Amino acid sequence: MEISVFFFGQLTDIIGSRQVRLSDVSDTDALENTLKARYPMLRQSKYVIAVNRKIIREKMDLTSNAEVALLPPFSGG
Amino acid sequence: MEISVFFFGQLTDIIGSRQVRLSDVSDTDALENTLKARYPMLRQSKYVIAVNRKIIREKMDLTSNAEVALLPPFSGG
Amino acid sequence: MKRLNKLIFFNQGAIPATRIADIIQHHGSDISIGAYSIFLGQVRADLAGNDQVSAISYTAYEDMALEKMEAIGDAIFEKYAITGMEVIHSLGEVATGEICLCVVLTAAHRKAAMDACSETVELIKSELPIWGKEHLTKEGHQWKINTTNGKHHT
Amino acid sequence: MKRLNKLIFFNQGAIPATRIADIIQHHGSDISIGAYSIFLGQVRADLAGNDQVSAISYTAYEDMALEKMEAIGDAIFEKYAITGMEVIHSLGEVATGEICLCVVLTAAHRKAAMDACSETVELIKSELPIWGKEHLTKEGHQWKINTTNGKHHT
Repeated sequence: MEISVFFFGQLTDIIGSRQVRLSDVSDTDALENTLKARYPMLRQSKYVIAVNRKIIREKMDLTSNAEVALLPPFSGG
Repeated sequence: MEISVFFFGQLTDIIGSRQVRLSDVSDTDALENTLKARYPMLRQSKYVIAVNRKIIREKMDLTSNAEVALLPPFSGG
Repeated sequence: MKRLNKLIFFNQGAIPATRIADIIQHHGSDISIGAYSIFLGQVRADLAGNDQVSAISYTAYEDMALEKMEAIGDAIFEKYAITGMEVIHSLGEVATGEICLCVVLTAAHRKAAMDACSETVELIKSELPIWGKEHLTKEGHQWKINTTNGKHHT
Repeated sequence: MKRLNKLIFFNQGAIPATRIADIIQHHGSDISIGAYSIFLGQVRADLAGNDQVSAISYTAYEDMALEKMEAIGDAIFEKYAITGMEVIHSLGEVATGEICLCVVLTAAHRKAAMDACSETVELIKSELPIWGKEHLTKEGHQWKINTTNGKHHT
């Protein structure tokens, strides 16, 4: 199973890209661990995770068509 | 001594004019008494008196170049 | 903050939307502005018994209104960290659906602009010697009544 | 109050003042409107150390922003007696002195329009997935930080 993860704002400076594809991540905890191992600076970053355009506060299982995004603090306006 | 008195808003309906000239009114109390005698409906009207474009709350002596106005409740905007 | 310009302008008849765009455009050069709070009053087809308001004719004691607006401006510039204030009020007839009042406040930050705008609108309605004569659809007129809480009239 | 239109529009680059005039003009036909409360955000030349902001580039998670704006609209229409809401937010680069946000609330009465406008602006800044990258005059960039009290940023 492959998951597309989208990055926004200052996270794109860390990741160097707006989108990353990950395999073998069955839930959001596994996804975070994989990302933090690959991009250590993510450990110091403030963000929330959105699954299917809704911010989640607890671990969530991921299906292959899930739209996952890491959102740093909003600064519109 | 002649004084020009200006009327605004609903008071112009009662007075039938925007301006009236009065003689022998040495202060604002005399002016009000003269006006109320001439225009009895003024007794039922809400208004404040402005002398030289400042609202006065107490009797004020009038000089011949005074700009006197009777102002009903404001309703701009 | 020194003010160089007149604060209130009287406009014969309805205020065109393009006039508001012009005000915004001419502030565009000021890179210290971060926020505009704008209030527009529009003539509403209020019910009056079984009749309805079709237009409002405004008259003002203009010289006194200009002086009083200066005093309001002094108080608002003193109280809030604003950079600019501009008020346009209609005189003469304004039909329903047309704009009769435009209040623009500019500031570095939004809270000052919004609070100052709200207070300026209240003061314009309660303290400026301006009167609205409401023309009714069927016949005659009535005199507009302002409330201070904003519940009954804009 | 049933809403038929989209609440937020993204605009590539700065929002022209004429766009705001167009919004006002197209509400002119609604004779139940008595008040417009309009907020405009303009890019400010903020200091950044010994450098200065020259422009902001906005990006958004657009699909999520559209959905979230609908939820904000539902809450505001539920809470206040308003008749309309329209929001325009810039995407891409907006230079200092240019407008990046336009929020228009219409209502019969001024208090509902003003309170709803103020709350909508706060929610746009705190809940919409939009990010501002501040370009500096000398070199590089920094990421814009929003505060909720309006003290530090518009």
